Amino acid sequence: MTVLDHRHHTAVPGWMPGATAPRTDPAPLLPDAAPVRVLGTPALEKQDPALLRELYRRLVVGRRYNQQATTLTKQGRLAVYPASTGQEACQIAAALALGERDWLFPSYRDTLAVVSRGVDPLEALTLLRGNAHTGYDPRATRTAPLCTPLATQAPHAVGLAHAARLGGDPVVALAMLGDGGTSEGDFHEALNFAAVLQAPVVFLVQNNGYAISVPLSAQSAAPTLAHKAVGYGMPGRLVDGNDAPAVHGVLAEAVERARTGGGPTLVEALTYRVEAHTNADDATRYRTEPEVAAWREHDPILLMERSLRGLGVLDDALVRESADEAEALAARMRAEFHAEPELDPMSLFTHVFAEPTQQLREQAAQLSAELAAEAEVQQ
Amino acid sequence: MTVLDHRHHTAVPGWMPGATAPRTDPAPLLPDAAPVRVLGTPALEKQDPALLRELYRRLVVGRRYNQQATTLTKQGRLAVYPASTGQEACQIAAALALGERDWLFPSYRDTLAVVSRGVDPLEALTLLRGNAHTGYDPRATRTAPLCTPLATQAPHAVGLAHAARLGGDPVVALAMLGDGGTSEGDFHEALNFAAVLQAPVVFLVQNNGYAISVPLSAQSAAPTLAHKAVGYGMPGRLVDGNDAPAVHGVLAEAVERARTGGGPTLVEALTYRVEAHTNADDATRYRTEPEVAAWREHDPILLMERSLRGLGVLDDALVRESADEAEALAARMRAEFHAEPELDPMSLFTHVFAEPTQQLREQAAQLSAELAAEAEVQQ
Amino acid sequence: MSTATPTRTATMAQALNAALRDALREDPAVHVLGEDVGALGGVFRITDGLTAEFGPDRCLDTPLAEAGILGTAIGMAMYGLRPVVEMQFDAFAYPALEQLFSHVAKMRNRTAGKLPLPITVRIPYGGGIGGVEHHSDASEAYYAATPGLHVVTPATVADAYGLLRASIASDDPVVFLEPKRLYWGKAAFDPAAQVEPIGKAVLRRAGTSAVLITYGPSLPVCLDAAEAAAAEGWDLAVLDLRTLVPFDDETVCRVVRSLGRAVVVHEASGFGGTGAEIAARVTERCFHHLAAPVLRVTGFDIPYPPPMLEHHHLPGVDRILDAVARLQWEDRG
Amino acid sequence: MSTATPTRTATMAQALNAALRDALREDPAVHVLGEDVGALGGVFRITDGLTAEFGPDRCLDTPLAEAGILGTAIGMAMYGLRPVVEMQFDAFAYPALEQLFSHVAKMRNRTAGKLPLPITVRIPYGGGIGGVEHHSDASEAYYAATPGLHVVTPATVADAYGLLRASIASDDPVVFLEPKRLYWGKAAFDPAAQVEPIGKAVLRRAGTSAVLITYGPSLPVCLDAAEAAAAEGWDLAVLDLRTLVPFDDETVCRVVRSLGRAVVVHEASGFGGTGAEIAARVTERCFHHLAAPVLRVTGFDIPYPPPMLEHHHLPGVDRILDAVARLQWEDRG
Ligand SMILES: Cc1ncc(C[n+]2csc(CCOP(=O)(O)OP(=O)(O)O)c2C)c(N)n1
Ligand SMILES: Cc1ncc(C[n+]2csc(CCOP(=O)(O)OP(=O)(O)O)c2C)c(N)n1
Ligand SMILES: [Mg+2]
Ligand SMILES: [Mg+2]
Repeated sequence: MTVLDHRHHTAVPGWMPGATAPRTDPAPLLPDAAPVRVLGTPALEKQDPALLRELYRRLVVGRRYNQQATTLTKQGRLAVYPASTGQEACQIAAALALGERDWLFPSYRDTLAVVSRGVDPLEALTLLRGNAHTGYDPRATRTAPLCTPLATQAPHAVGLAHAARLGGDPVVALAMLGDGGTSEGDFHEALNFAAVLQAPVVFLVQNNGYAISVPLSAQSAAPTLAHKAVGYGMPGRLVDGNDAPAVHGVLAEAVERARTGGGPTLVEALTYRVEAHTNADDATRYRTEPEVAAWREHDPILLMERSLRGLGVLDDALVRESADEAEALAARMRAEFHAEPELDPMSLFTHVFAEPTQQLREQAAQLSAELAAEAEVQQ
Repeated sequence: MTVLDHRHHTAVPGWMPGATAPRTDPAPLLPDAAPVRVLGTPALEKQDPALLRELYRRLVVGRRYNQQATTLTKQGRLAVYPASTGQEACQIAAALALGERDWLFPSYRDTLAVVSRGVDPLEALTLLRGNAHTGYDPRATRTAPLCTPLATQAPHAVGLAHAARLGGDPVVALAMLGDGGTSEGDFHEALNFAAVLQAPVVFLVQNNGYAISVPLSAQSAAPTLAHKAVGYGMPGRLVDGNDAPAVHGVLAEAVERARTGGGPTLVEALTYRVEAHTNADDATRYRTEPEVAAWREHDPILLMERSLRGLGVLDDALVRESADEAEALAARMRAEFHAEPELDPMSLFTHVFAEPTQQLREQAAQLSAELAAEAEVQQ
Repeated sequence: MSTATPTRTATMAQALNAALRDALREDPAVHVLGEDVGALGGVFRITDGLTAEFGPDRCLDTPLAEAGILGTAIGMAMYGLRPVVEMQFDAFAYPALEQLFSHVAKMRNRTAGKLPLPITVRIPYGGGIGGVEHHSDASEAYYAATPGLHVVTPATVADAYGLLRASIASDDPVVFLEPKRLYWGKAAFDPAAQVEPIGKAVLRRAGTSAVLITYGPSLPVCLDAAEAAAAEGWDLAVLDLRTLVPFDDETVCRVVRSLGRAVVVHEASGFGGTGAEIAARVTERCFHHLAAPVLRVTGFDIPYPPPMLEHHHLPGVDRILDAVARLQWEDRG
Repeated sequence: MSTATPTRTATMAQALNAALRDALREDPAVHVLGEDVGALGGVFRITDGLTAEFGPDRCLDTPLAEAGILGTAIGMAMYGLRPVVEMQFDAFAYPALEQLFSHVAKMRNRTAGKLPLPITVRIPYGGGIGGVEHHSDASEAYYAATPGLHVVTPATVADAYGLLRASIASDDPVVFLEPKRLYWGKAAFDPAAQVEPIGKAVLRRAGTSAVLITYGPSLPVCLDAAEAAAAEGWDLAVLDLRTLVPFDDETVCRVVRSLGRAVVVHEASGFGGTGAEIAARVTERCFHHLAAPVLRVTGFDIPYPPPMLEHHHLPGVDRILDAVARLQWEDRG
């Protein structure tokens, strides 16, 4: 199967003289101006109660995970933690919208999505603990490393999805970005490649209002970030990022479209970073307490609780169960992070190349000798 | 005057809970699906005849300029020439739409726009002749150097326009790009900066259907390239790039909007590169003769002639006058390019830094000694 | 004019802040731009308070796009301004490398001097601060290998002020590399006396046995090493280059010739690093004065390690002393 | 399996084309992508006919965005493919440097070997072809200074085939630098015999007086210089490095030790160039065998000049002989 044939018509009749109509009608690409919402709307009643319970449980556990990780930074057990507190609905929905063979391409803030994808919480935090870079095997759960250089993971998602499609493998890749990340050239190039190649990718922008201290108003003048999809000829969707079933629904639909040959989708989820950028950041320098308070009112767990109680999907048993699971996870994190990690200095040289070069062998020998000398002194 | 105050509202109420309507209504930003046309429409009658005659004359001279430069490559007098043959309407309109104090930021294909801006034809071709990089003083005519790394000149235009605006100086910058250039990250970043800063910039994309051999269909899946404006929150305009008064009108309007504080505009001009990419290219490898022939029928000069004859604006005198001016220019080019350029090897060292470093002085001394030794041998 | 009272005590971060503040005050053409340089004052607080004092027109929070930032700065410089760009971390300057290499470094040359670009690109560089991956690169080799750029890197509080002022005042583009791990070290400095010329190395410690040639983050390590070496009977000189481009051949060669033994120390990887240039040019120029080859003590040729292992990568006192010991003392001198 | 009949005559461009073709035939994981690599066959025709033979799925015309191209290749490699990326000219690889430095060079390391990236990045480099600005950069110093990348550069038709095959087959990322000005030189080559291991330098000419250490575009110049030197009584050896990373210390040091005199020649600017590393490491390892400092003959420390002046910048025979003359023949040997 040649999947790229459609691109290779020679002439470009769509814009030749006398035929300058748009190549695609832009109107269906325009995202709705109002974000998709499920909680508190009649649409909620049509949702699968099992999914709603699952989302709730994971939100509660995820929140506890974020809190515990932040606490660990205060205790010096993690080097740094960029919490997704307040953004848990996006994190969990992103993981749940994908099938097992799909790939997730997270940014540095998406540890919770990584954990929700099945990566061991301890391994997911290795990077932020500081004992190794990526602590998990990306192939095992089809989860790319947490990506720090902004938006650079977006073209990776496109390439992987494209490669899978070439091989007839029905894999979808989902790339997670922040609002700030949309300003980078790599975001643009990735969306353009995805649309031209019709690659099965979903781009999820968690618009949490800030790139560290810079508010969205200084980041973009677009009507919404979802409107950026228009310029690539792909559908854009705007969703309330704190409404877990809504995020899940929009992402699941986009994943399905991608899987069935419908090409990429850009999803903007409106949410808020309730904590500072990381534990090292001082958010009071650039935003006000009333703003944060307003968003706490729109908290994803709170929204779920309110709506699901009314619907009878959430009962005390689930609340207790979820809280217990959350506490168990937190306890495990505390226990495991209080042990000192095992470190092998010689690991510095093992994975630079498939085989260490002669130069690296010499350097390894040097370090090894130094360590031996140190050990001698210490005896 | 603080011009950037608008960006510094702290909260971002436009998308806070309960207020998630678009920050700007996207509808007025959507470009018309059909390109703006003037020639052959009733709108032509409202045009200033003097402008129409000026456009015609410059098109004819410009075409001859393109032809002569291409001929000079065949004679080995120019290292390379990327002709804008067929795109002269865009070249001339871009230059004419700007005022004297405005700045033009051309790409490597826009030598004709540079000449139309008032740069001496010989100086404009220095780069392509190969005796120096930029042959003209950019400050003298407010014309940036011809830019080869694609789309990199776009943020320069934004920066210059922004700086002028900060100084209360009513300068507009116009950046010229190709369809291929819109895929580069720098294009995206420049448009975003322009929109966020509300900088007085106009981006003119000459969509000539190809980036060297790559057709637009493999470059973008957008409805039109003008639709990319939507994602930045700026107006996008689509225009028939071979209709000189139409291009001029759309650009003039965009320049005026920019100058009066209305911010940036993205203009897509539909045109065609009638010659190969450069004299070094073989266009038969990637496009068909019928396609080229169809576009020759839609030639900017032909379109002008047909329409202006009917209107009585074009008479034999103007045709003769224009042809004479064109021939005079061509003759001058031939004469000047047949002389060997004066070359000073020591110029290699003069403009690396404001003052040559000690190392450069030593290297200059070395070259100087080598040249002296060579001269001795030759005697 | 200066914000700093003569001879006060300050951290390097504060000295850099004072330099920016004084430059903004003295020259209306100076403009600061970058990510988070406004209300936040930058992630390292180098631009703290500048937007409050000078307004967003002079100290601008940009969108998050480094090529866009530097490209915009180029246009501003073309108009006649004197932009000072902040890159947030070393590895995050990489998206801007095309603008840096193809335009910033070349514009003056491309236009026969008509469009000089007096841009200062401030880049916090190097490790030792416990940063996770991509936060500790030392990439001075890329900049030093690019003709048309000046490359400056202070190692003291006073130089941070003086060299930043000089860089901003320079009509040439300067890549100004700030050693992150020295940001919080305190020392006395007198801004009034401290506009340092670019391109002058300085002897931080005199010595008679051999010289450690270094710059930026490795200076304190070299001074410690010299201290420790004294106990072992070596009297080491320590030379702080301060500027990689233009290189101060005169001072460096004078010291090397007088001592005959030299070790170059930097924390960036060794292969293709700036230490190679230093060793090569010193050897070319001082060959017959050398009692031993110029040795290099550098980071290993590996991607920067995770925080808990970084101390194994970074040149420390012991590794420097090992190199000094290999300077063939038995042979001659 | 090979498309080329044994021992035929071909240009370097044709040999590279044959290498790509054979790799595409033999391994379905190999995919070519880049600007204009399809119908046009690339601006240098290195990919000529590949899309016709293998279809657009295997040889893909991408949108015009180098970071996007390399980033997409990374994703393809993560899936298990073996992408070969073409950058159109040296300076047009700069937009992709962040992807190259922060991901391609580091991914294996970042994932403890779990995500190796067997990507080959082909970059036509260097000058001497009359190209206008931005078309003649030689930026191997950037790549060589980046741990995690292999850097390979052939100088002969046979090596072009053999080293490209080896690079594509390598499980590590390779920056494959093609000397543009040698694209059209013809020579005999036998593809069947020519899969060269990466990392081995080769002596192109034996000699007894001194050795010229070089690579890529400067090899023919050095061979010419050796020829000319013979008339002046010097019998020069010429060593072709072929691979900058990993560096063949063993071969290089063996030759230098046996001759005691060496000149490094490359066309990239000297300051911070690869020649510095070569000179520095050779000196460290062979110091007591050296009768003279290792000298460097390189391009000047200037932006690449316009075509009509480039011959003044590029190291030529005379400049090499001048350096050879400065190898202190009076002193010793
Ligand atoms: C290329 C690059 N530039 C700068 C940074 C430094 N940085 C890390 S996070 C961040 C803000 C990102 O904002 P956003 O994309 O909105 O994500 P959020 O932190 O809000 O989740 C910045 C500037 C980086 N990691 N990569
Ligand atoms: C960054 C960069 N990548 C690649 C090139 C090589 N190149 C020169 S022109 C060109 C095609 C440009 O197409 P387009 O933008 O449509 O402009 P046109 O040539 O059609 O005017 C390419 C790929 C370049 N100059 N810069
Ligand atoms: Mg954000
Ligand atoms: Mg084009």
